Amino acid sequence: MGSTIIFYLLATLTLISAVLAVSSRQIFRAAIYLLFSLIGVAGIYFWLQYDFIAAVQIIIYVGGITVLIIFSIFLTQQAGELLPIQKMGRQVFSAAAVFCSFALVMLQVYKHHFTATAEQAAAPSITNIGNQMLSVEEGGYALPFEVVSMLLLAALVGCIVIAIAPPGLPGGEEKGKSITM
Amino acid sequence: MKEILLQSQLLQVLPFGKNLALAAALIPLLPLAGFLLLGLFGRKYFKNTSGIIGTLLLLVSTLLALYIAYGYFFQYGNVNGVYQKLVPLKLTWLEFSKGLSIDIGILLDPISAMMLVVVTFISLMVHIYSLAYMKGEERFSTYYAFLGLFTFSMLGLVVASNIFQMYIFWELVGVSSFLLIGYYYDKPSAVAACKKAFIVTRFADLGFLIGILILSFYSGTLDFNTLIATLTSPESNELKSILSASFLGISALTWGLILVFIGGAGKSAMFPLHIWLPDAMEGPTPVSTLIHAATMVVAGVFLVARLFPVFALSAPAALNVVGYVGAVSALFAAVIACTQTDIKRVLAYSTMSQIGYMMFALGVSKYGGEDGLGYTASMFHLFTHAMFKALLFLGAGSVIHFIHSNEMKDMGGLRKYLPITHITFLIACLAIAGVPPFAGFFSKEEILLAAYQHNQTIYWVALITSGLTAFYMFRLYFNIFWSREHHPHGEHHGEGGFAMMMPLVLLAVGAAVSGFVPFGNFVSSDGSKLESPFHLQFSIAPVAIGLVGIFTAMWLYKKQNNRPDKIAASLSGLYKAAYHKFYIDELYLFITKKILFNLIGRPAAWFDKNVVDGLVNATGDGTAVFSEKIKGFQSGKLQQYAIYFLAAVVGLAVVFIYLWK
Amino acid sequence: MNLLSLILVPLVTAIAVLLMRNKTQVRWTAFTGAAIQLALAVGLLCAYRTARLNGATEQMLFEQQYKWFPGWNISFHLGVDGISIAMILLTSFVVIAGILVSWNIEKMTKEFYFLLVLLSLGAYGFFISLDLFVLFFFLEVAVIPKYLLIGIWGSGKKEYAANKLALLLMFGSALVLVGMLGIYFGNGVKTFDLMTLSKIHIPAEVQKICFPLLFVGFGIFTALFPFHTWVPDGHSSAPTAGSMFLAGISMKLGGYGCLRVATWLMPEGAKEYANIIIVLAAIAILYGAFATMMQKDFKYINAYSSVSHCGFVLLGIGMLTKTAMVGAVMQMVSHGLMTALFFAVIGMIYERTHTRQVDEMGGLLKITPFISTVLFIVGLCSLGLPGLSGFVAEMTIFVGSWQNANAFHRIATIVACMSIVVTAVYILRAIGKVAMGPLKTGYENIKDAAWNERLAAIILIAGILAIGLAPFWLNDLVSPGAEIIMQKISTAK
Amino acid sequence: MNEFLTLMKSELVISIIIFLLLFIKIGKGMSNSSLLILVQGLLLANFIIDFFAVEEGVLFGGLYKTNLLIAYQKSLLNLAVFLISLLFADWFKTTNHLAEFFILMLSALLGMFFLISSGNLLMFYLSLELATIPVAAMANFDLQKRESSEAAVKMILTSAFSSGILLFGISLVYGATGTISFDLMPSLINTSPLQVMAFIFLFAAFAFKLSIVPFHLWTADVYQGAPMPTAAFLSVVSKAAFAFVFITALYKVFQPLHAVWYNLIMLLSILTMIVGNLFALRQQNIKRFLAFSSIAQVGFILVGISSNSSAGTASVVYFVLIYIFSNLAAFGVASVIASQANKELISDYKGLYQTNPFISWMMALALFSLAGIPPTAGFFGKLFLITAGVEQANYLFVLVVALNLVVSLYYYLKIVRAIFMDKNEQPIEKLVLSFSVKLGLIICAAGIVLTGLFSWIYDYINSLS
Amino acid sequence: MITPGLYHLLFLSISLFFIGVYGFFTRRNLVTMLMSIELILNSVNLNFIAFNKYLWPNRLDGLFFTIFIIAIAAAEAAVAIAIIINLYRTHNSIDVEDAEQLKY
Repeated sequence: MGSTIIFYLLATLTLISAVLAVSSRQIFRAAIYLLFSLIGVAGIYFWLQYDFIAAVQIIIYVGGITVLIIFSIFLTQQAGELLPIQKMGRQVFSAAAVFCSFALVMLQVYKHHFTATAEQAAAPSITNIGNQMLSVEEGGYALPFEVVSMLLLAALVGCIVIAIAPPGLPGGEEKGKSITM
Repeated sequence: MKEILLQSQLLQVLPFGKNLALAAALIPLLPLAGFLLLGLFGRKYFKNTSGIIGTLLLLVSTLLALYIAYGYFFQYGNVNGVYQKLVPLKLTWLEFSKGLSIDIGILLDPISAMMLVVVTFISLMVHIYSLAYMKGEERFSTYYAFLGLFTFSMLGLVVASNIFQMYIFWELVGVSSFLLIGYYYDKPSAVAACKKAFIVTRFADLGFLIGILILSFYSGTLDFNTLIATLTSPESNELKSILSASFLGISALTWGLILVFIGGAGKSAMFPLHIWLPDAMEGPTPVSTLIHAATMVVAGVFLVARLFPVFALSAPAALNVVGYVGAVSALFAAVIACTQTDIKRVLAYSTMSQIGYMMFALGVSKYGGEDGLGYTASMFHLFTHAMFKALLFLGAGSVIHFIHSNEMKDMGGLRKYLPITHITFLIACLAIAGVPPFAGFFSKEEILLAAYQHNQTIYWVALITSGLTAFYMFRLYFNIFWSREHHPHGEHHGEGGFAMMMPLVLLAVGAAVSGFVPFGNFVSSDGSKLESPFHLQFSIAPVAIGLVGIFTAMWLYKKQNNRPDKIAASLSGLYKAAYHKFYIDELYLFITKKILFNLIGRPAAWFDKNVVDGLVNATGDGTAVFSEKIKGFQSGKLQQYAIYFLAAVVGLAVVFIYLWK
Repeated sequence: MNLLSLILVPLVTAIAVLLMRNKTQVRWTAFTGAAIQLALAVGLLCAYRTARLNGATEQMLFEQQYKWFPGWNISFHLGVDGISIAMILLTSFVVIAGILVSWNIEKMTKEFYFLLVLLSLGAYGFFISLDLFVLFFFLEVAVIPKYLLIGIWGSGKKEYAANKLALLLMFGSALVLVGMLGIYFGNGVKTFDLMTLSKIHIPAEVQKICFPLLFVGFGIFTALFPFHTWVPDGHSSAPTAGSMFLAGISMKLGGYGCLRVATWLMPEGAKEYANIIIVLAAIAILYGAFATMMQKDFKYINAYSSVSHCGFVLLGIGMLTKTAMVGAVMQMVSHGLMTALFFAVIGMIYERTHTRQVDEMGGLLKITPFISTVLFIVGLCSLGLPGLSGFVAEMTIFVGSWQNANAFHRIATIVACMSIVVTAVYILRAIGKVAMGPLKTGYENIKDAAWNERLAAIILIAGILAIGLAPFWLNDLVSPGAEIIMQKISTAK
Repeated sequence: MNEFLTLMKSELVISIIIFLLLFIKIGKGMSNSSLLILVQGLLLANFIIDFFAVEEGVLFGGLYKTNLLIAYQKSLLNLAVFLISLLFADWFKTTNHLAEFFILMLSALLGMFFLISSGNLLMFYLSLELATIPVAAMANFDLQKRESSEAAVKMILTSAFSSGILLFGISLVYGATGTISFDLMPSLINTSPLQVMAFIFLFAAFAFKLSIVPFHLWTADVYQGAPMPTAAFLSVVSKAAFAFVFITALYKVFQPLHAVWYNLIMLLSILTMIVGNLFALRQQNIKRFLAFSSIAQVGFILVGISSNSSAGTASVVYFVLIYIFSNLAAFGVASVIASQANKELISDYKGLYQTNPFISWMMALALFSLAGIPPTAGFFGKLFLITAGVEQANYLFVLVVALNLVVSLYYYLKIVRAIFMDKNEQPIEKLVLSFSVKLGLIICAAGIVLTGLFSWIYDYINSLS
Repeated sequence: MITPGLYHLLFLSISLFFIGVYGFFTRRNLVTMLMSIELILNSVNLNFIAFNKYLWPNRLDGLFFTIFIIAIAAAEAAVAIAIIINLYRTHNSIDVEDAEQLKY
């Protein structure tokens, strides 16, 4: 019963923060609401006893991405300025589209009879995860790991080139300085 | 080449006399050679000698024609008293299907032998005459080349052994006529005239062509001999089927023959397809002599004569049409001829009228024996007419050569200046008026007799026409040679020398004596001998009426007076109508210009430009407009793209989950 | 006789043209190539006749088959019968004349000749291929050269015309493509090979769909009403040689395709739709003739008259009798030569008078006797004068058409016959205005044809006369092919 | 270990080149032109090496698969990248970030290799991202240009959105089947509504990458704004890779849903062709024009894909090969003009032939090939796509496809017309072509002409598939 | 109160998904759009975990998927932010409606 209440609390937190995150007119607050929503999701992972994922969620999302977003807000936004409001038509239309899609998806999900496996459950323990992550055998995830690392490398290179302002643009470096890594 | 042709069985030569085949083939081929030689190289190499070359070649042709005709009529043509239809040479030119092929061949029978002589002789006369008449012309060699082409085509036409061959040469004759009428191509009137001649005859040829298609389809052949044989033997299946097939209640045979006759009527300038003939006088006068008096215009008569057995035996209705059209044309043209002032036009209408005579002579004739008198008469008249009409035209040529005008009002009193012309012209006039003993008398007599025996209506028309003929011919004669006195101005250059006079004299002899030829011995509807009877009492009426015409003309025109004007005024309506050729030209002009051009041509062009093209352009424009209309989807708005994305996903999901399983 | 040489010679010529350094070399290279090709075509004719005389009985001679995309059952299959040889001869005549007539092109000479040769390559390939795919390939090869020829060297509304032509022809080939695929999948064997296809029976329901697709598709190339609208604009905007190739060769691709592909392979379809074809053809013939009568631009006159004349081709095919079919082929050859010559003459006149309006010309016979004489000859050929090729072809079609003994065919035939009068009207009108009449001022100093123009005209006239004076050889050449097609039709339900 | 070396050879070589470039960049650095030559050499070597010791096999317990066809497909992509390095030399020489550009491009290429070889949905997703995110960064490489950043933003955000949709679909598939392995999925997938829906979510992501209408909206904007080589990379390499994997996914993994996807593809292929054509008709900017033209081309690829047979695979691969040559030649010419004359409008091309005949012919050849006009290879490519696709279709479908060919001809001719026919007072001046551009164009031209005529190329592909 | 199960979690994740989608559709600021993307990805993660937990606990596929999605999300966010910052430099704004130059 207690866990049930916790679930509902977490769910409510997540959803309400999410709604606020996409509707607040103050961008900084929106970022904070996003943070709460992400924490709510992490809580749900905990609740589901997927501790590792919950930790990853907090470290990467809360600690990484949100901070990144907040930084970018600082870089690009004059503080205190309210976000512009979207045209009413667009809002209504989007809401309608979203609602219809939501209805369709929910309908299909609820109508669908999910089957569950009868096999023995594998524990989402750190050991298991670690072993599988680096295994090249059946069920191992070494290759995806490599791919992601390449992706991160590429993203890094891309970010550096793009985010370091070229000369001649606002915020750019002094003329003549070449950009190296 | 010849070997190959023989091998492939395309070429057939009668076992009977290779020489004959060669000679017969050479008759048309020599003028053709002249055409090619002069046409290709004349301007460069034979600038002055082309006339001589052409004339010499034709002389050879003429001699060969005489040789052939002599041989045919007196040696091998007549077997057991019946003249045979010989085909000494035949080349399969184009085979459509088994049995149905265009053959280029030579058919010798009495009429083609006769025509060979007439055509080559008249052509030779014209060639000689032109040596002087056309001297100094810029395109002298071209002229002779065209003459050669025409002679070739005409000869090919008369010896045709195959109805399609006839059509081929028929067209070639038409085009040579076109070229010769348009000889003075920088004169707009000549250009108009040659176009008119070609188009009108072409229109008529359409009938000929469809007629050929009908006849050939049912008879299964294009060969004249076979065609006539199948369509005249009452028990043949072909005849039965062509008689049973009908359209608008008229049998296919009758249709076919009438259509063929339309072709003939066009070429022979029968009413109402005659409108090109007077205009064709724009050509040089010798050309008019050759083409529009003596040879080409009788092609229609020849065509009907060629198919006469079929007309007479199997489709009398079609023959009736021929008769009435001929009669109407004869009278109609004679009336107009009385009012014209251009001497060549008078002669042209006279030609039309005389050809009408020949036509109705065929029309009233029956096949075989005594009843076939009309056929013989028609051919006889064709023969004599060629002589005296050629003479008339050449005489008129001399006059025009002298006067440099075609108009009667510029002439008068020329008998002193042109004595030979005067005499020969008079002979010709007497001949055409039917005054004995000149040639026209005999042939006309036979025609009138035939008409009298078989169709009284036509007979009376013919009689009236006969009187009118005498009248307008002598009107012409008196206006040229008598009437007012001539006051020549400028230099004086005689009658044009030997080259021009010799043909006149030769033709005058012909016009004078050719009537004495016992024509029925040679030419008759069934090939056997026909004794042409001579009824003295019968010929009183025509001769009398002819004399009345002559004296009326004399009274009116021998001396300058105002009587003609008075009469013209009193008959003003009729006179005006006749003077304007009964407005037939205007009617045609209305039909072509107003109806064809405005009601068909213009809408067709409009339709093409606006509807057909318009549709294509509209497709293009419509696509462009549509493309412009939907450009809003690519709005550049990121979020809109995302919305479309989601909408598409959900939409497709709905479609494939619920609608399109 | 190796048929590949018919493709290789133009190919080599095209490449050689590209490699030449100056314009003179380019011209002579192209001319040499065309001359060799002409010799080859004549040699092919001789070889074919010899083979036949020696008793060769196969339908197609000199067959060659190479592997080409075996995965799709495609093969580079070549072979000729009399009909193809007739078309090849036509092509070689027109090509050499076209090259000669273009001797004075100064603008981008190399490209011009390259495209001309490429166009001829397409045509040759088309006529000798016995595989639908290869046929289609060559059909489309010829499209773009036409577009560029008109667009770059043309005159008047050239871009519009070039576009229209390219798009309509592509539309045609799109239909052909669909029909072709329909046959491919409908025949049960999945083959494009014409010889194989001719031996098996394509199901009737497939024929009912594919025949109109193929016939209309090819028909567009040969100015099938109402898809003829590219013809007037395209022809009149093209440069002289372009018009010659277009009307002389390109339009024949369509006719040949209608006959060889649509009618031969799908006799039941042909029977089903013959009446519609006849109606359309008859309309095209008469309507084209009347539309011509209203034209003032010399090139438009000939272009519209091409619509009318090509109507005869379709009429001949639609009549479904052997004679009419032979006539249709003859008309293709004849019209090809004649219209090429006509355009050549128009081009010569245009180069001298710088106008194409017939009203602005006059009396040219006086100063340019050669050109005017050629104009007369070609005009007379156009209106069907015996002794010239047009007559032979048209008469064969008429006689063949008349063999259908019912009112419908009769009326169509008569309608077609009527056009010969209208043709006479517009041809004489044009000739009368251009060559005859008093000489218009301003033209006193123009010169008669140069050697290249004379040679071109003489070559084409020789072709016209060869058919007009001695049609039997062409008849012999074409008849067996038509006979085979007819056999298939007569055995079809 | 030996197994890894041979089977993953392509990926390893690319990785090595990436790291090499990274070291060069971190180290002393090189001048642009020498670096470019080095890269071209490396890519050529890569292209050649890839032909040797090709083997089939499976690694990482089924996560990585390769076979002859896949190897061939990778070679095609290698070829395309090599050609890009040749053709866009003008642009490469002016950029400040040449090494980075190639690092990103090769990373994306690596992603595509993994994509083609991927054996489960996770690998598929990851390599898809690897193939996308660097390209988004590449789109921004004209750093000073407004259009470039706009293009990059549009690209990264829309592709993130589409990834979201994709992931959502994947999660539903996972939930319904309990597996993400391509080998196991076919037996577990059925046509229950949820799975159909999940499939359509997945499909949308493919459609997004392949620019299938109506998921194509980003394409033109990105192509127009991005630097030329990026646009070329997107339109050729990226499309090719996704087309290959699309085929694998449809033919192998989602075979149980054939009835659904066949109709879906038929519908969308017509829509794609029509919309692509209609938009291409009215474009003024050459890059945007090429974007819509490539959308229309994708419509044709879909026709081939719809065949659900090995012939379909073969014809798609074959078409892609031809498409690489044709489209890259077109982009290459456009790039030369854009870099040297700074002109991107079609109207600027008027009179080009007068001053630059060589590139004019190249452009014409490329456009004719794109339009499917013989004797260029495009004719064969398109024809085989259609032939493969229509086997089970109805005449109407084929007719619509064929008519679209006509419409597409119209706009390709528009450019030809501008180049060859239209008059221009001030045509683009005579341009200097560097050796590499010339070489690239000549390779493309040879490919355009010969790929079609040499039928063994197709036969070889056919034997692989 | 019903004990939460798979469907509750799915309701939660799908709601979160469409909240994110709604945000993506309506937020004009590019950074907030990016935030919406993060919501979407989170909802997917939740999906995977829920399926893994309730239906297919025998293997950890869903879990690994989630881990990798998180990693990718980080990379994507980084690149996106870099691009947005560059856009800010060129446009001096990060309003999505200012980046509508490329169209039609």
